[in-house]
Amino acid sequence: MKKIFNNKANIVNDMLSGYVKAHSDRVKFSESNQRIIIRSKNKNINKVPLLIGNGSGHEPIAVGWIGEGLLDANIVGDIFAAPSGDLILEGLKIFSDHPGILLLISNHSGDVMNGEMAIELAEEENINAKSLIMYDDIASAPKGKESERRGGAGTTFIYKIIGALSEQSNDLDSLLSMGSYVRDNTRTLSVAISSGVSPLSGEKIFEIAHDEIFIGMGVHGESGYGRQKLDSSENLVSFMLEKILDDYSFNKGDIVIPFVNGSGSTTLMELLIVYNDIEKYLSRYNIKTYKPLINEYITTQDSGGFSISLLKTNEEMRKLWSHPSSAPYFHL
Amino acid sequence: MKKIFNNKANIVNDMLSGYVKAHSDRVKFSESNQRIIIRSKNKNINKVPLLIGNGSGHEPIAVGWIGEGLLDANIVGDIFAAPSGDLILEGLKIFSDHPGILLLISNHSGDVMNGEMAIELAEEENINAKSLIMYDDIASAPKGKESERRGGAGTTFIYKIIGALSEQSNDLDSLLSMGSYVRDNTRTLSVAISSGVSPLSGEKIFEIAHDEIFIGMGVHGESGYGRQKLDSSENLVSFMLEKILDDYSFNKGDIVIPFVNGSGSTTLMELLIVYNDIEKYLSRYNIKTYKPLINEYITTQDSGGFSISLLKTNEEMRKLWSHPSSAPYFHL
Amino acid sequence: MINFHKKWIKNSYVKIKDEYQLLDKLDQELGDGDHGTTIFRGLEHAVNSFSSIDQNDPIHFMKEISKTMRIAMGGASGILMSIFFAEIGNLQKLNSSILDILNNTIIKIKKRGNVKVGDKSILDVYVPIFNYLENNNQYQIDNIMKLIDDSVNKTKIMEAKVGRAKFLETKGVGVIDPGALSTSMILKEFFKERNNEENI
Amino acid sequence: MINFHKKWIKNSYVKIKDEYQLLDKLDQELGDGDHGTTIFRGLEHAVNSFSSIDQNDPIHFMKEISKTMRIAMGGASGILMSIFFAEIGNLQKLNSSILDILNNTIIKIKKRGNVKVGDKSILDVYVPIFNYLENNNQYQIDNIMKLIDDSVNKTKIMEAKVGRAKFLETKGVGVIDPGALSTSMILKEFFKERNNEENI
Ligand SMILES: Nc1ncnc2c1ncn2[C@@H]1O[C@H](COP(=O)(O)OP(=O)(O)O)[C@@H](O)[C@H]1O
Ligand SMILES: Nc1ncnc2c1ncn2[C@@H]1O[C@H](COP(=O)(O)OP(=O)(O)O)[C@@H](O)[C@H]1O
Ligand SMILES: [Mg+2]
Ligand SMILES: [Mg+2]
Ligand SMILES: [Mg+2]
Ligand SMILES: [Mg+2]
Repeated sequence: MKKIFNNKANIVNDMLSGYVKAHSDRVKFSESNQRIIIRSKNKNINKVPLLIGNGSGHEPIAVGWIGEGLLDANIVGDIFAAPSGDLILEGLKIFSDHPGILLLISNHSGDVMNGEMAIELAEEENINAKSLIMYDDIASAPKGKESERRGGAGTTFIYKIIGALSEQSNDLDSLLSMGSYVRDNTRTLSVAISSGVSPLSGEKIFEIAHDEIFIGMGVHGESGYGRQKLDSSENLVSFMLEKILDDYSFNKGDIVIPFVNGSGSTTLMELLIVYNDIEKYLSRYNIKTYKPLINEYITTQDSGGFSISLLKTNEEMRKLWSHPSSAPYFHL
Repeated sequence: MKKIFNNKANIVNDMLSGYVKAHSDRVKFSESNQRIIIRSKNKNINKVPLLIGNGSGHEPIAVGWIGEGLLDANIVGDIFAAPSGDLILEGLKIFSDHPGILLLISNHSGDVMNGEMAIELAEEENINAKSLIMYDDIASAPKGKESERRGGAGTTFIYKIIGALSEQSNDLDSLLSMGSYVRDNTRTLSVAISSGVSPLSGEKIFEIAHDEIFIGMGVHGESGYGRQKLDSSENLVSFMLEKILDDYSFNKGDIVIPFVNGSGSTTLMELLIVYNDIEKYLSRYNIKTYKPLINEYITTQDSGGFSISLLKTNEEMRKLWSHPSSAPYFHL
Repeated sequence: MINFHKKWIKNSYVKIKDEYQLLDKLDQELGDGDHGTTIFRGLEHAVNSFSSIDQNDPIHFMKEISKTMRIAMGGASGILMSIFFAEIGNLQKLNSSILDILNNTIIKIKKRGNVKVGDKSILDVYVPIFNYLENNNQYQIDNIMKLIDDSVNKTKIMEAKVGRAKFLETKGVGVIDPGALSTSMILKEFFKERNNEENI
Repeated sequence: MINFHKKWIKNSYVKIKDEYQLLDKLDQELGDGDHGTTIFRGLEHAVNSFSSIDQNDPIHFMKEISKTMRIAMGGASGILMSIFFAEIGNLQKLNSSILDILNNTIIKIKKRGNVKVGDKSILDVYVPIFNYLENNNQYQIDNIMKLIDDSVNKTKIMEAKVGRAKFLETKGVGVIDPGALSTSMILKEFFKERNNEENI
């Protein structure tokens, strides 16, 4: 395995230590635990903090998104493993003096179980914490069963929009309702082109033939719509957007925020070509775009591929989306 | 070749078209030529604009760095090919009403010849344009022959610092002198771990054994200090920083800006681990760090590897370094 | 009793140390390839934490062990597999019934994992043993061992309804569930050690 | 004369179209693997631009061709290889001397490229022909062809002092310079076509 690290067991700790040293103006370790990263300058005590726990190996999400206008804390699990509920609880406790706490949970088995455990334990300690389960990946469950879908790159819209909203002293329920509103207006579909190498096993994470791609594969190689031959950006984008537009009513005159997320080794050159084809496709349907996000944000090591997410917006969402954030690795 | 594009001949055009559509609030095509990207909102006519021409395939540099506080224009060559002097001249002409124009040139054969040709042609047309040749890669020529070195990732310090300075209505000569001062205080060394695939040939750009790395390799596979076995981050960082500290007097008490640049497929996880080891190493010498840059900025497609650049700073440099920029793909 | 618990955990750790790569391989086919590494990490932390836990109360001791494993493992398996370890604290004497412990483990896994028998998971190992013991006051160690192995093998033909495997094209059919296999190893070590100590 | 220029460029284009992959391969060993693609792109644009250039003045015609190639090619080779194309506009009659043209080409390449004979570059093809023609008023086409081939082959053992190859561990020793090879193809097409037309 050609990866640069020291001791395999310390990959996550070394990475966090580098991150906190590099961006000490904005982030720091929590006092109690070095797997909890918080803002250097805490959020006002009257505002509702936003937290998430997630496995490592997908950087910059979510550890890179801590900062004003975005997350307040990230509870960092081992590589590809959600942090335990105990650890998430420790994160929630840091903010027990706030009027409420919102725990974001991306819909994956481990994340949900541990997140729910943390919320239950918090309740027992009279901490006002609620969770929002995020899902958007249309390949992982059919229409009508949206809540069984996995959390994909489109969950980014939720982080950013309620991250901005939470700076405006809104109460927990407003954040929850805006969060689920954003979620319900988001659709994501991904394509895997080549597998990255797991730092744990030193092996490829999944197998895929040299001329094949995989539509709808999850971040760890879980399947979706199945394999296809490699095709042009234009055809691939058409295929993917057709599925997305079939799944949800993106209509003439709508203003959508597109997010093209690279999985790791797919170049920005390619992502921009893909974006060009997205714009062309949407303009044929008279769907307008607003401040797209195009880069590597949710990666699976050095995997090749990308996802397309669309959020159908209203004016408030757009304002919150473009609200500045100080997070070291989130940039519109 | 598993890359996502349409027609091979249109890769650069499609990419630029996607880029300009995505970030139309900040960048646009020049009226005369779609290979020249400029700011949407021109710089004040009394200020000196900053331009660079360079080959594509290394995104986000330099096309992603157009914006207030950074570049005014990028003349975009084909993949791995500097744009011709004729095209660069067209870029310079856009700014002929400004008091002066600064053309940055990264020290590579094609870039230098075409850049110099453009400056000569501009002179013939009485345009006040000067160039600054940028170099920093210590592996490409020995100490004492600094001006023969290649331009590497450390040239980023020049872009950013004089980009900020140019917003303060400084004249061309002050920009030139600050630019060369930054250059002379910058040192870079890179390591190649795996080769990316050229979108032109569909082949690997260079060959490297499965357990080997290459210290000092140029962005297109040109050689440096030779091959070594893959080693821990700590040992690799020690080796590289030793070379850099041998080459230039970074001393106790100095404040340096470190830049860890990923070449394409090396993960942010790894870059942060490397940064952690850089901090440890420098702190042993009592060298302090200021606002480091850590991410993929100068890539060679999906190549694996990274470079370490150090800039020895003074207060003015640090102020200019942290001056905000609106460029879509440059973020501290 | 705590010496028994410690021996069992230690033996499980040794067993998993030998087999974690196989478990990773199975999880590579069904999930993200880390199950062996994960359970190994959990047991390693458990073994290393012995000396720092008060050793007077088995309930307390195993709660701490369970928490240590849950934190060290994380993921889907940490929270689910640690349940049995917490419950086992209730085994106060070597010859006390394990039925309640298995019953509570099963109830809690079902609830937390939102999982049923046949969904291709660790549950498919616990439930058959519970059923067997419910119907057989006495048991032969060899029968238990065989039952556990059989239960694991049956997961091979199951379609996954939970975990990452449920998103596979194949639903994981044809591959043994790694969680079931590691659970079986830990359970076998439990019954083996119990048998040893009874025979002393 | 312009028909001659056009035929020569067309023939060069056809030749390079056949050989560009070999040129890419050489440049993959010595540089960034694009030399064939680059010169092919340049000649393709040149051929496609014929109809849009005023065809009365060879000097003007070839200046435009040269510029078209320079822009289409970019990089190190575009600016250097286009020099010969601009100079060739001065060839007003088929039987006029090519010495001045080669001389000017060589001076300009040396200056722009900061390059000497023996540095492993396109210069190592132009200079031997210039020397030969300076010493031989008359020439045999076969001799010229052989001389050009020999010059290219000699670049194989040279250490690169310019271009990307100078940064290689090997300095490129053992590999023919791709720029020299493509230049040789273009020069050979030139002398061949000149020979054809003279024989008509
Ligand atoms: N909802 C669930 N209920 C029961 N067991 C589950 C559930 N989800 C996962 N598992 C078990 O966990 C195992 C995978 O564990 P592991 O690979 O360590 O976790 P992760 O999926 O987080 O990487 C599966 O083989 C399965 O036995
Ligand atoms: N300074 C120079 N002087 C003369 N020829 C040069 C010089 N630099 C490069 N060349 C020629 O250019 C060729 C490479 O061309 P090409 O691959 O198209 O350009 P690039 O190096 O920009 O990719 C080399 O083989 C060499 O013959
Ligand atoms: Mg996992
Ligand atoms: Mg090139
Ligand atoms: Mg797993
Ligand atoms: Mg080349």
